[in-house]
Amino acid sequence: MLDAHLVKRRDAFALDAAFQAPAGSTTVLVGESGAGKSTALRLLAGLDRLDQGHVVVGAERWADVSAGRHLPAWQRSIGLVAQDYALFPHLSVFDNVAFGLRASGQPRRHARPMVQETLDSLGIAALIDRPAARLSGGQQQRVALARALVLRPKLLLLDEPLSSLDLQTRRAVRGELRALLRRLPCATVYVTHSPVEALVFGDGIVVLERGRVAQAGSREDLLRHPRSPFVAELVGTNLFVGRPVTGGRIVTPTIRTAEGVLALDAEPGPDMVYVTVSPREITLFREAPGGSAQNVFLGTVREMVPEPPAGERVRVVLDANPTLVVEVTREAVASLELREGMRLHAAFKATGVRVYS
Amino acid sequence: MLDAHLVKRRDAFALDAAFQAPAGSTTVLVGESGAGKSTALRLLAGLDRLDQGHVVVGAERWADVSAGRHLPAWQRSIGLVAQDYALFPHLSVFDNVAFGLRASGQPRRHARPMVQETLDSLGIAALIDRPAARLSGGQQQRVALARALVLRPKLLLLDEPLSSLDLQTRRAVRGELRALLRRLPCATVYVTHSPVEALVFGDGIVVLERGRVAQAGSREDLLRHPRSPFVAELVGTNLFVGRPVTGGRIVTPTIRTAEGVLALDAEPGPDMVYVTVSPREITLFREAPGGSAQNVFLGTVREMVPEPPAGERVRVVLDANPTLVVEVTREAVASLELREGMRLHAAFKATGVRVYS
Amino acid sequence: PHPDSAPTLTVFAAASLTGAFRELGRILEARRPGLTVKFNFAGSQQLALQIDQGAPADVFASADQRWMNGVRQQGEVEGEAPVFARNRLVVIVPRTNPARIRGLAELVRRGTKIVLAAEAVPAGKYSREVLQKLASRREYPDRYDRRVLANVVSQEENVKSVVSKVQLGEADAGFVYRSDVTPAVARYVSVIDIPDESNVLAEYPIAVLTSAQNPEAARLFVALVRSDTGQRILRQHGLIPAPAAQPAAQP
Amino acid sequence: MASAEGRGELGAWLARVAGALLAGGLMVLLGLPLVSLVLRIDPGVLADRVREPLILQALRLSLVTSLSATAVVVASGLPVAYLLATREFRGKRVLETLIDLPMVLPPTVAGVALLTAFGRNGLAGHALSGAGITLPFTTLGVVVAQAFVAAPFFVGAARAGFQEVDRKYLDAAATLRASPFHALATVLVPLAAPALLAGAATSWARALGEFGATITFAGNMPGVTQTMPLAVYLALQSDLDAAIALSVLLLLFSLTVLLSIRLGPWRLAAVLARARRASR
Amino acid sequence: MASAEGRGELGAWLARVAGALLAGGLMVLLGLPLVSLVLRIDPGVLADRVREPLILQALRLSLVTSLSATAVVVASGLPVAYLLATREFRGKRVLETLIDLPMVLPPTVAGVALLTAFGRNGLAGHALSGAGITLPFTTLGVVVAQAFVAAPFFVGAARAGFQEVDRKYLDAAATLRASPFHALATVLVPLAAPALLAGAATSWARALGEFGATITFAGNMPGVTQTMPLAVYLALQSDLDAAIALSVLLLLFSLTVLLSIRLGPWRLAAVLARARRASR
Ligand SMILES: Nc1ncnc2c1ncn2[C@@H]1O[C@H](COP(=O)(O)OP(=O)(O)OP(=O)(O)O)[C@@H](O)[C@H]1O
Ligand SMILES: Nc1ncnc2c1ncn2[C@@H]1O[C@H](COP(=O)(O)OP(=O)(O)OP(=O)(O)O)[C@@H](O)[C@H]1O
Ligand SMILES: [Mg+2]
Ligand SMILES: [Mg+2]
Repeated sequence: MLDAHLVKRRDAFALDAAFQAPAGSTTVLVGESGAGKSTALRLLAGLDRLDQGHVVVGAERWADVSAGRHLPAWQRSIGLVAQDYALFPHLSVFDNVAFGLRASGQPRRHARPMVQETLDSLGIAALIDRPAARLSGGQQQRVALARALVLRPKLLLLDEPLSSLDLQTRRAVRGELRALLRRLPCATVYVTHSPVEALVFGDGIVVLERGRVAQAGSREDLLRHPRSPFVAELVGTNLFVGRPVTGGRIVTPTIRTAEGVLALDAEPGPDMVYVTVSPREITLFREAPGGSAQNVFLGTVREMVPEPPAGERVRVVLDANPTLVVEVTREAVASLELREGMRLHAAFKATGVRVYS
Repeated sequence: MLDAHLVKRRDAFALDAAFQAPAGSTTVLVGESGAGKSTALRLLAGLDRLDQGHVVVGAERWADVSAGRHLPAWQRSIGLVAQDYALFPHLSVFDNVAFGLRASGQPRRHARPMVQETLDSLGIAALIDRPAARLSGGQQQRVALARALVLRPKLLLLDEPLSSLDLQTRRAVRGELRALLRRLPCATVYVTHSPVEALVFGDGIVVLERGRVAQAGSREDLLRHPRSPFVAELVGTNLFVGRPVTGGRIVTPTIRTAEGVLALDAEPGPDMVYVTVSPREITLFREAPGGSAQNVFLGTVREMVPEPPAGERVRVVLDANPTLVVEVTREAVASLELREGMRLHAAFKATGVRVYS
Repeated sequence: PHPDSAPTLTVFAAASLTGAFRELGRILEARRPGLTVKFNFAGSQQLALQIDQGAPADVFASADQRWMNGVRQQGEVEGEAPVFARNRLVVIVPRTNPARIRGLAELVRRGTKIVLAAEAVPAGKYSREVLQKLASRREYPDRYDRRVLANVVSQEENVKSVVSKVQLGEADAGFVYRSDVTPAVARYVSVIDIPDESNVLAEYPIAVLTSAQNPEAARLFVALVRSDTGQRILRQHGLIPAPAAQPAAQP
Repeated sequence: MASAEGRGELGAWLARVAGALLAGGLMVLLGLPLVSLVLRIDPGVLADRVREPLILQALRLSLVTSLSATAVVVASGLPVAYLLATREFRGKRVLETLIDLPMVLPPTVAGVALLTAFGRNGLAGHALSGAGITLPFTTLGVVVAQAFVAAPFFVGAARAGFQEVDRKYLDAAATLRASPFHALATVLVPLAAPALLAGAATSWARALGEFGATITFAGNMPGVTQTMPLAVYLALQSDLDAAIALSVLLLLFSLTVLLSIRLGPWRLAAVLARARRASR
Repeated sequence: MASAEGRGELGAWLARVAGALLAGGLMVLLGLPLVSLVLRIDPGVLADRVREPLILQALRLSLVTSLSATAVVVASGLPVAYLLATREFRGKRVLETLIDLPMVLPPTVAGVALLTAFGRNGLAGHALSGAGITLPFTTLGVVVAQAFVAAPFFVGAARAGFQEVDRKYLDAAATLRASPFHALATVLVPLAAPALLAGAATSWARALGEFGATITFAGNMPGVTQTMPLAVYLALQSDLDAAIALSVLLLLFSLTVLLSIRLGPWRLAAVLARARRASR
């Protein structure tokens, strides 16, 4: 079990994030480039010093600024797999994996069986005598993992472990890595900027946005209940945040958002609520629509992306207030003569929204 | 109009790709990491020498190995925007953009209005006196573009121009860049590994796979008629390649593929044909299905990824022969008690396939 | 023959002559308004090499006959190369005298750190000759020269290094020229004289060079050096005069 | 595990102590001689000497020649360093080693070598005198001698500096119509500036301290070829203390220049101000 | 446009010519003296000299002392270079400059400085003699003098080499239980090996050629403190040709060692074989 509160100030950037990671499960730290993911990992590892906060693993207090405590990285029981693996290019696979054992004082002789076993469990026993500089990306990734795991760390830290791999290797490695992480008894913190990886690996997911935790929870929770624009964009839906409008002559349940008033099909709670609208629930019109769609926005088409497979559906990004993502069929594109820069109305029904608080 | 045939041998890698890029349009070179995209761009730019082949732009023969011709990069009318932009960190935005003009002998005085105009057209006129080392990713990208465009190149080369940008900036810049490229009179070669970018930018798309052209054609063609496993994976569908089975006691139209025999709903042509099956057309069963699904495969669940938004559908990767991608609903996952490692039958009807040659 | 409005005289002189010759140069300049005397002070052997290589020199003053002979053999010397000064050897010990040496006989004491110039250097050759002469005298201990040489910890390439080592107290005693004990050095060392009968006289020859640009001034300078004034100044700098009147005697 | 960690900590502590001892040893080796030299000088002698016209002349000549030599070394070393940094060719290692050789040559022998090459009877002597150039016993000769011994230091540093500049900037320049030379001048040199400056500083220091090759090749004529180290040598003939005073003068001078290269003039001023305050 | 391109090409051509001229100038400056030195020697004299026991002794002593000095410089320079490369602290630039200073000191003065520091009456003389260590007039003193002049070259190169090693490897080592010292020994030094080797080679070359400081600090005693450069200087006192022969011997010796460091012993053997074939 990891309990961390990480505070670090940098030139134009500040990280302030608190989260837990239970032992035996994988916690994904997801966020865009520059959100502070690597900074967080370095603080957990002890490669950088906290400005405030603490890092507690099990009963061990690795860092606690208020108590003036900072265990340097090499005295923490961690395993870190860096983004580009950082295998020692002058050493063989064996020496890379044995490095930590030797550094903690074990003779080469003792290290050998442990290294062998770890390489075996990762299916790369055959590589043991290869120079590390001559491995493919996927092999490097596994050696880096073996190097960390052979020390049986209490906390495993993975920094975008798949991002240096090409598309096909990545797909192949992803499933294996997931199965492996499931078996590990330690707490794992997995950093990624890929929504897909977050969903595949995250028993728990912590979304970082500009150094802050934008949302944290289970995979289900994030998918169904995004609570920040970033998470909404991550899962590809449209999010509104607002407060219920009460009193007056209002008939349908309504909330007031920063962008205007939104009609719902259910009574919202008394407090702030979140509303998502799936891109498929939104319809585009050349003329302002009458009829049953209660929520209408006017905007300009910024971009049109055919969706794989086969491009039967097209994602349209509409510069309205707010920006809306709309998914329409290829036929709709043709009949509306959709082009970038065109002004359109986007509408969705009160029944098309999901409301939660 | 660019006509290129690029041949280059490297240690363990060989590029051999021929393609055209019409003036006034964007040709996307797409391929996974290590496919040879950057190598191709460097050959087009003249930064490296061809081993074989030629580069012809309009009436100018920039390189032709059989004629012993090689114009060095600085004598070609190109614009190259590198993956990490490579802005000169010791120069201001103005000096970066004016660099090419000054290098070709124009006095500073003459350069100023041209630089100003180009920056204006990219909406970054305000940055003109900033040091290049102090720009955000999106700003750098635009300055790099301005630096290339101010020289009015006959061939514009973009190497993953969006990949250094974070998610949100990338989305914002993508539309603008697309609009800008539409207006340019020169031929543009756009390199990317992102299928989405290929579909957004590519008037024509050239798919590189291990140094070879796997498929080239229009966006439509690629989406609807993938002709290589790589392209199929790119557009997210399942592809089979085979020859019609003729004669004998066969009733339904059938083709023989590397993986076995496939039943179709239409008579294939006489020659090699391609067959795609959309992930949604495939159904999963715990027991071998009877009934109308003629094509059945047995395999192990390698990975399950909830699909954004909201995870209502789940992509299942099945290790069968071949690997199949199947999209099922969340309800199906629950009722089948789907788990990674489980053995399952995947089936699709002859009517669920699209056949083309 | 140089149609120069401000004629210059270039004198190549052994570095040990620096002080004396600078004074003499100033005197000549005072006597000959408009004349500039330039010096190139370096090791005699360096100077000889430079003259060989065509250095623009008018006068060469060597600290050793050998290098003068070398230059002469190349046909660079105009006329004679008279000896204008002599030098003799002394033993110097640091003022603090850590080895408590009060006489030449005590140089044989075991563990005394003695420095000499190397045999290839004139001073080194002379030092060894002195030791032999002393060994042949009865008042000095048995096998005097060998026992002193056994105490030698360094054979310097340059007499000045001998001076420095004694001056800094690193060596207990050293053989140097009398002229090396300048007032600045005298503050740090004590001198033990070597009796004339056992001493060796080093000779300083001087010559006008055939390639001289200003032979007339060159001859004047040589004359000045050998004149009474010149000889007085040389003596002030610790050298033994060898005036023009007396014919040069062999040591 | 605990014992292994304990051992690790002990080992680390021992290593730290050993490292500190070694580093301290070097500091003593390099620092103590400089300090004791400075302690030995008589401020009165130093003050007198500084005012002596001959010394001022030597100092000025040293400055002029060492700067000229550095300029020669920089100008001619840049293309060589560029070549070594960017091209692969046969015999490259041999060329590198040849460039390093002047360092091994005892300086006086270097002077002899220069005489046999560029002296009146030297290999190139005829060609040079034909062109009306005399090197021995001229200020130009001093510059040549200093450049000879100082060149290896600049070429080595510049080469390393060039190699550190990311290739992508040169590629960018090439795609922006810059000829290789234009790119060298506008991109490579500015980006490698810190390394080039450091190399130039080292070269300059070596040229400034040059003695043996200079006195042999160029002689020791006040105002023409007598640089500070030669003045030190002459002082050494009669007065060790004066020689030390002059050396310290030379040291202070080069310390100032080197520091101002490293810190930039403004920061140097600040450091000096701080030092002055502290010494009050 | 065409004219601009034409101009560009002309400019590039001019620049290329200028660059070639400058580089050629440097090659002449450095190469011609070496060549004319080699041409001047009498092979007979050289052959005789090589067999002389005194010369062999000096060569052996040079080898031993210069290697020892290099070892001292490397051992004590590594932690300093590590500190300069990885830490930021007040006075860092000043420290760097101080380390460079020995280069400016005329070698003889460097010798005097060493005497005033480590001599019998030097600042540390009492402490040293208390510990039973004598430096002047001993082989150890030669090593100290050589280390003093050679240290700046190694520290500078090692520091640059360390800075070039990607931080990520040190971070990786730290996350693998390696103490900073363990990481230095097992990661940083192996990865910076080329730069360290180059620095050590330069240092060694400088130590090998050292003359002024050695003779002043340690004196000249065959078998004890008479290294090759000292033998060269003494030969210079009597026989220029012998001195040149000895210098060339020294040059050949260091050329072999430097080349073998650069090429590795096997490739050196190949180069020599090629040279031998070519000379037949
Ligand atoms: N050493 C540093 N000094 C100053 N600022 C830094 C430093 N390292 C990182 N930053 C800044 O801190 C912020 C967070 O960086 P960090 O590397 O943690 O992001 P990240 O989430 O890992 O991004 P990526 O996905 O690109 O790896 C960025 O704005 C970055 O510029
Ligand atoms: N200078 C080089 N020497 C040897 N091999 C090289 C060199 N540059 C690239 N390669 C190899 O050539 C292949 C293609 O590299 P290239 O950079 O063109 O790929 P890419 O498609 O641009 O990949 P990415 O998407 O990662 O940028 C790779 O296998 C790479 O290892
Ligand atoms: Mg990161
Ligand atoms: Mg690439």
